[in-house]
Amino acid sequence: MKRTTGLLIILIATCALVFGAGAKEQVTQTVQIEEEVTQMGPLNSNPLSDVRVRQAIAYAIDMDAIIEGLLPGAVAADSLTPNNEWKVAGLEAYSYNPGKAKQLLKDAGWDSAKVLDLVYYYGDQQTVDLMATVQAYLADVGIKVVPRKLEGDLNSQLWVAPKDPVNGTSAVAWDLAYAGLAVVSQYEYYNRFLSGAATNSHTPGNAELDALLDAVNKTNKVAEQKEYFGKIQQFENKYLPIIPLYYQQLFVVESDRLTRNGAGYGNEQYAYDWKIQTWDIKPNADGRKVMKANGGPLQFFEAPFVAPAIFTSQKVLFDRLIVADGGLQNFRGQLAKEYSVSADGLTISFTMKDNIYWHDGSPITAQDVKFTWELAAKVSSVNVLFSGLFKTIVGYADFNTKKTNELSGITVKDNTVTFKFASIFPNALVALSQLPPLPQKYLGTADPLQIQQSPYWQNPIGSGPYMVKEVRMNNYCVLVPFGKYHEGRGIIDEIQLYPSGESDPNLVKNALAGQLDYGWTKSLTDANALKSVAGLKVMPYDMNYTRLIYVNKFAK
Amino acid sequence: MQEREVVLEISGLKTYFPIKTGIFKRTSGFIKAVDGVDLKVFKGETLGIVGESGCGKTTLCKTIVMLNSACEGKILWHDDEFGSIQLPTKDKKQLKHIRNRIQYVFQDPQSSLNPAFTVFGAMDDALKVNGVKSRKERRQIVCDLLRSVNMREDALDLYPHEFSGGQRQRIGIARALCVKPELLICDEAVSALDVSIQAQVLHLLCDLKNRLGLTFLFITHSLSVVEYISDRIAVMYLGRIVELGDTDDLFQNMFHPYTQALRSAVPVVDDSQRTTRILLSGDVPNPADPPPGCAFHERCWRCMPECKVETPKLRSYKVNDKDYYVACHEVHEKLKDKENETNGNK
Amino acid sequence: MNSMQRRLNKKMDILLERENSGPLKKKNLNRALRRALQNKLALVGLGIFLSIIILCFFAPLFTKYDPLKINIRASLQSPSAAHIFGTDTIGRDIFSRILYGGRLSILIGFGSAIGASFLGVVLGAWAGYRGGWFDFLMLRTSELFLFFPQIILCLLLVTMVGQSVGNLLGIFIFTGWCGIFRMTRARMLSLREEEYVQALKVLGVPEPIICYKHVLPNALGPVFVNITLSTAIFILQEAALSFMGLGVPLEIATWGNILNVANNLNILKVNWWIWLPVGTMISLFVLSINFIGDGLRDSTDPSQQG
Amino acid sequence: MQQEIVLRISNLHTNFYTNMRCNKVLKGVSLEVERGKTLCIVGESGCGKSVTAASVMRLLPDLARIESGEIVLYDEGREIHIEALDKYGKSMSDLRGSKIAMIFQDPMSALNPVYSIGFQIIEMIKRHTKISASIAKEKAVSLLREMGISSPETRIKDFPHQFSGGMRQRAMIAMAMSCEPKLLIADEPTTALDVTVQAQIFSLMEKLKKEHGTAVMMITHDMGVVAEMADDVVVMYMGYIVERGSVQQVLKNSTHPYTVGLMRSIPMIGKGKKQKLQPIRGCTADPYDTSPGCPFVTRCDFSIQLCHECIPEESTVSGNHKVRCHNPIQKGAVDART
Amino acid sequence: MLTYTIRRLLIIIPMLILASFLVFLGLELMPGDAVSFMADPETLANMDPAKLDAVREQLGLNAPFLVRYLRWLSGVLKGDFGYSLTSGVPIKQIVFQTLPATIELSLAALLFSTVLGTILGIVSALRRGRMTDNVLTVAGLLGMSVPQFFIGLVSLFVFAINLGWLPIGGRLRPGYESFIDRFPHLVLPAVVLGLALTAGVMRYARSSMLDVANKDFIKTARSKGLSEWRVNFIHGFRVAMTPVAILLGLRLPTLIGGSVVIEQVFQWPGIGNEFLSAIRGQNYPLVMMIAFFMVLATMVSSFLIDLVTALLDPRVRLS
Repeated sequence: MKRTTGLLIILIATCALVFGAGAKEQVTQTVQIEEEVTQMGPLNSNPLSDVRVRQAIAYAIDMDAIIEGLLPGAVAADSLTPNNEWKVAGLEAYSYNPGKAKQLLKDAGWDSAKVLDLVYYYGDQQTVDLMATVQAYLADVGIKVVPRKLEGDLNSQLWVAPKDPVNGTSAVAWDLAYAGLAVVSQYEYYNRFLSGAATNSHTPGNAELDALLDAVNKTNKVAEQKEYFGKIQQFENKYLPIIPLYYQQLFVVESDRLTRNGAGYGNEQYAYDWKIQTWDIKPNADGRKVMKANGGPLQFFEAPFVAPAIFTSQKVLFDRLIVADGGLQNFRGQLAKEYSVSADGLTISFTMKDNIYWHDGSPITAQDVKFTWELAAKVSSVNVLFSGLFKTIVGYADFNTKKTNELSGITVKDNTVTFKFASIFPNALVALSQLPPLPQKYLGTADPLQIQQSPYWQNPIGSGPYMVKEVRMNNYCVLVPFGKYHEGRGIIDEIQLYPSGESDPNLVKNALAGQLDYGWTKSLTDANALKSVAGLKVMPYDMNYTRLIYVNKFAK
Repeated sequence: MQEREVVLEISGLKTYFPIKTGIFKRTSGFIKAVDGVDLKVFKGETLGIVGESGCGKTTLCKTIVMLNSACEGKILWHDDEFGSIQLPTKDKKQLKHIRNRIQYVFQDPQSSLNPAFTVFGAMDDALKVNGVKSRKERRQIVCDLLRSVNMREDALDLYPHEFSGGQRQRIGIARALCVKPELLICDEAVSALDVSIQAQVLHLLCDLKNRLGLTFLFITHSLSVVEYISDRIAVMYLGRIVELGDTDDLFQNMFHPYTQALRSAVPVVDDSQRTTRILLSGDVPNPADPPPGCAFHERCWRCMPECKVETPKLRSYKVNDKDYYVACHEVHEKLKDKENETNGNK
Repeated sequence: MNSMQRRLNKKMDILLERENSGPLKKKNLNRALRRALQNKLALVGLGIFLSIIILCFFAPLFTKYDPLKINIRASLQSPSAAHIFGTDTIGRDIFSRILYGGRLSILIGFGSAIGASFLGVVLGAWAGYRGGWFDFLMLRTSELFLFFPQIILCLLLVTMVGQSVGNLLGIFIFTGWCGIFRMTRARMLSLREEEYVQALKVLGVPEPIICYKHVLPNALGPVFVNITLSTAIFILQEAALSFMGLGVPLEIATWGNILNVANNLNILKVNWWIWLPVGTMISLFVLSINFIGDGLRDSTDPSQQG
Repeated sequence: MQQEIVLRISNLHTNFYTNMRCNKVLKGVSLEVERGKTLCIVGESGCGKSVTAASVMRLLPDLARIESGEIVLYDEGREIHIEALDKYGKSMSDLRGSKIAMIFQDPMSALNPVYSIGFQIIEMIKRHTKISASIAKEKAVSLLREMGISSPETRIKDFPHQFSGGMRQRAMIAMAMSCEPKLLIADEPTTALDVTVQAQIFSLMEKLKKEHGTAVMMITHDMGVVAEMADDVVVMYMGYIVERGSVQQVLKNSTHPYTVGLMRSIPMIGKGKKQKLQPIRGCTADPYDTSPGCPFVTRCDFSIQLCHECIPEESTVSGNHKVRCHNPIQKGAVDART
Repeated sequence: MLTYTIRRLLIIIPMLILASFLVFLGLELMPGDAVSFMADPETLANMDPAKLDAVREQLGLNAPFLVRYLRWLSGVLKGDFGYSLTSGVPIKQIVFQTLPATIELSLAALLFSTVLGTILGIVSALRRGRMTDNVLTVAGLLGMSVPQFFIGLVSLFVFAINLGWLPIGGRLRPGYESFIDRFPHLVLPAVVLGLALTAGVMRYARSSMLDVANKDFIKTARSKGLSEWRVNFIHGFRVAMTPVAILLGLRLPTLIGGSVVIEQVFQWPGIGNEFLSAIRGQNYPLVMMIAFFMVLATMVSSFLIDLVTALLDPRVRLS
């Protein structure tokens, strides 16, 4: 479950910021929806298709109390869009109001004998408690809910669209589904409500919403996008196709022995300008500078195709072509000396630095970059960020159908590599700042469908500031500074990584044992536990990740 | 002699138990518990079978009541109703019939009664099987039985632990009698009892025999007991009968060296009955691996060369005008002339 | 040895005194039961056991709180007069949760023990009594089960059939029968050689009646002891499975599920009242069962006179 | 021959304290064992004969104790009061094996199954003598040879389960005799054996007794054994010695109704159906019964009023022949009744 | 003895084949298609169905049942145990990485519980009915009554977190190569894992000793004038140990099963931890193979214990 959760959470909204590169100042606008939400009564036999019922659910849940009691540190949500520049003002917060909820239910003629099926798929205690709490709050206003944990193939139980996307009978069994939604861009927050979207198992097509989404999908002007997304937020705020619960935070943990020497903070699930070579730590009793962290390998070093930098090892062992700041904007070259984007946005080219080497001492070439993206295009499981990129590259269709052996859209000339796109992919730079070039000479013969099985991932030859010295899978791995690193040798003598997946209770255990100088977690429970450990600071970071309840409005 | 009615006829009976050894638990040999026994039991007589432990006397009797299965030979039950039944039988009717004809009294008063059942409970099911439908009737039958073994009726609802050893043995006898058998096999029925009690039970058995006209097959290791109770005695050694004859004749003659040794080894109270002790060397051989020829030859002081080669047959001789059987080469030399011509009939 | 000898002497003096002072009345109670009652530990065990059973089954009399009543604003309160064991992460009263959760845990423990024993006894009696291929087959099957660490088998089955109380009961019965099977079988193997069994055969009583009516009751003594002991084991197993999040669904309160929160180091460190009382409750209950089982075993075991 | 007493037991009371009851097993046992003689203790099961032996060896279970009385071992002029020794103490364990040895009913369970016969004999020799291991081994081999075990050099390495029943008992005797004890206690040594083997064992014991002058205290329930083996006899009933004396006196001239009854209820070999068994009626009383009279009174054909009122004291019939009866049967009276 | 050994071995082989078949059957009965567990729903929704089919084909999921079983079995015999679904790593590699840790832990626990349990059991038997015995009896029952993971948590809380005497978890640390270095990591998990078994062994050793104390040969030993020490240890203990060894053989599965829980509590990087995360991740091939390995481990170790038992008992050894 942990792993699934991890994978789910990887997809964090970033591309909006790229788009917003030109429009940094906060534009707050209130867009009025011209018409009232047209449909107030039930759409079909399913009482949940009645807006009033959904509003009643929203009013019935006291999210502030839940956060205070169960989820300290979380932020209550009033929309899918988190509290950033894309957020429109004046949304109804649906604050706790059981009286109003009851009234709404009465108006909607709610049948109190009906039992709703609330499904969830996280196995942790906190989720179970939350479900119990939601159940209790809803019971207070007369809605019977029975939580049920899903097992097995989640996809076929959660996200199967009905044959008729407007009136059709539901293809899934649940009424309410508790889930987390983490996206790359605002589009992905909302495009799943398009009628006929492949994963839209819950919301019958609505012409008004479809029109708004259509409009926003057709423009690449930031101001227009903001306007439309604002309208969508307001529409959903009224129409409530989902009940937003809270925004999740990410917590960075550092011991007070560690100094980052000015390197910034960011969304730790992604590669950003970490500058770890400049980090410093107080020497231990032996006079050596040793940093202990989690995010080490369990059975292998995680390949970067799905989660490019969620493990500490991935961040430290590899450099990218370009690197962004903590908010994943303002790129600068890392392995690339410089990069340029054409005016139409369809060509991006990178000139590689001269003094860049793999950890085995051989030089990193532009061909490695091309190879990496061609490999990514063949790998069975990749992050949407990357698949979005290579799918828009010129010649992808031929490459995918094996008509050509190479992606013609990526060309290499001397130390320059050029990407040509068939259509605009808004997240191109972010994607390029995440997937690190991989050495062709080690991975050239690996099976792309089961890339993780390549022996390379037992002891990878990377390009980053630190390299693997010793690894005992499942126990620890030791990293030491890479002497020929192009931005200077790292200050810390040794980095010890202890194995952990993401949101792993090991983090707390290691911290208690004094074995943690750096780490991060998304678990509120762990963060709260870490706060009480002497010598540790815990810093929350706003990331764009919304927890919500999907409401299935199709007729059963 | 020929007029005596034979109820049970055993011929060439062999009961072997497989010994499983080796990696695959393959049968590597047999314990020859009963190794070729010929025997006739006459109606109304008490036939004593005497022998030391491991000689196969118990196995022989358990084979008769179908608790063990024979691997060779025949057991025939002669009866007015069915003519003769060959045992073991699969026929349900015959089986039920034979279960009511032959009964068994066990040795150990501790384990021969179920501690969880009252006296009545122990016999209840047997009576039910025999079609006694009413509970009252069944209780009456058990009461009568108890009285016939000299016990009080109120013992009916008592549990075994409330009885002494002698009383338990009486109950065991009563249980065997509850189906009105003709042949009662007593397997060491008095061996585990104290001497004073032993005499009581022996009395009871004699009394029952006279009253009910039972036929007894009486197994014991004690020569004095068998002499006291039996009309005829068979001496067994290592799965075979070595000597068989009327009690008086047997005690008078004791042709077989083993019988003699056995007799002489019994400690006696009465000095007048003391005989010169014949000390046998060694133990009874392993029934899984009996010596060739006569099984007794290794311990026998009268061993002849042919004893080591040829297993002596149980031959019939005329002693005092009665059939007398001995299986010994040396004895045969002496008694040749008395050999009974009729033994070929068997 | 001297102090022991002195102690024994004292005990013997008392008995002698009692014997000399007049004829003792014959006691009617079952000897084994009487001996069990003389065992102080067994009595203490019985006391604890009954108190917990009463507490759980008459839970509404002892607590005014609904175990499901959530009061999110009163979460993680330490023990007080209002909540004697405090409240949990979503403000439910822990005391009432322990009582109500106990009902299910005890039900699972006893249900599985009785189910598994029934299965084991029925199969074991026949296998031990009859022998032959049935015995061979069952013996091999039970060996296979014994080679599977039980908790591994449970985990496997839970993932196969899903988490629910019914499933868990079924799984425990399915995985737990072979101990009692082997025990019953072994007892039957020796009992079937008893002479009364042979006597019944000779009397022509049908085999199933001999097996189940006449012989089995004599094999049941140790089996009853085993039922108590396996109840203890099943309760512990339920707790262990729940601790790993794979037992009864987490939203249903059982002792194991309540204890599950101790997985969280912060709660382990700070909110001791969440895990300590329920952990103690499980331990106490299991301990009391073990005390009783131990007393019963001692009293049925003739070699343990004293 | 000068009579030399090896062991004297006087007025021994031993109680068992199991099942929260006090069971008075021995209620005043007195006897003497002489050097080179065999004393047989005879009686029915539960009469206390084995407990007498265990009391002498101080091998009573923890929940039993000697209440009163004396057990005196006479050893080269010394009088050792066994009842006063600590049962687990060194002085008692020094006595066991070297002065008093014991053999048990079932040699299979009396030998430790996991050690070789040799180990168990040598262990005993080394415990009581200061000889080296190799000499002890030689001694064990010669002992086994003396017991009639063929090729003892190899059999000494065998384990008990590889021996036959008779051989096991021989090995037990070899072990018991290894330190030349003054007194050998044999607790039903042949009950588990066949008659022919029993004869072998008895002749072996006779031989040893003659050669070593060992006093033997043998426990048995078989009157035949008594008649053949014993010099002196003690008849026990319900924890009392009811009659004792030489074998002639007790068997030929029985005075206690119980002894008489016993003699008449044994089928005598060679007499066949001609004899008439006269069983003792009833059965042994409850050991916890506390009624004041003679314990045999309920089964006795000769009881008088006094028998119901008190337990008779021991009275002398003639010489060493003593009986505990209010109404002993006079010589000749028995025959008159038959 | 050789016959005995071979026979025990031959009993194990059909059991192993049966176990392997059950494991495979279990794999087949697990809910869902293997491929559907390879990534989270959102990622899967974005994957190309053709690629999924390619993966299915490659994993051999389309062949008939028996073919798959035989293919799987022959693979297992050749040392190819398949691949972890979630990571694609060969299961062999995972097993070889994690099994030594579990073996180390189980052996340590076994050693600890056997030695301590036996000693306490004997002490308890020799001081029967006295204070020591009563205390040990109650302690033994307590050891069997408190949930293992609860003891684990509490001892972690007390000894590692509060007192800081022992490390909180893990097995290896950089630079800690020798066993002595690693020993502190082993102490808590091994002790906690062994505790229940210790209690069992203790109780069993006690009753076995008491049982033997009533045997005739103990009386013989005393009648030989042997010292109490020799009676109890040379004669009593040696015989009493056989049932204890048999008990150990029977309890081994519990020990190995218990390692799943204990490894979880102490973050011991063993196969039990791997098993649990495989179950949580519904990584069925890994789950099944680990289960199979655990059965194999119990079979092999109970075989070894059988041999030891046979060596202890001449009646078996010489037959």
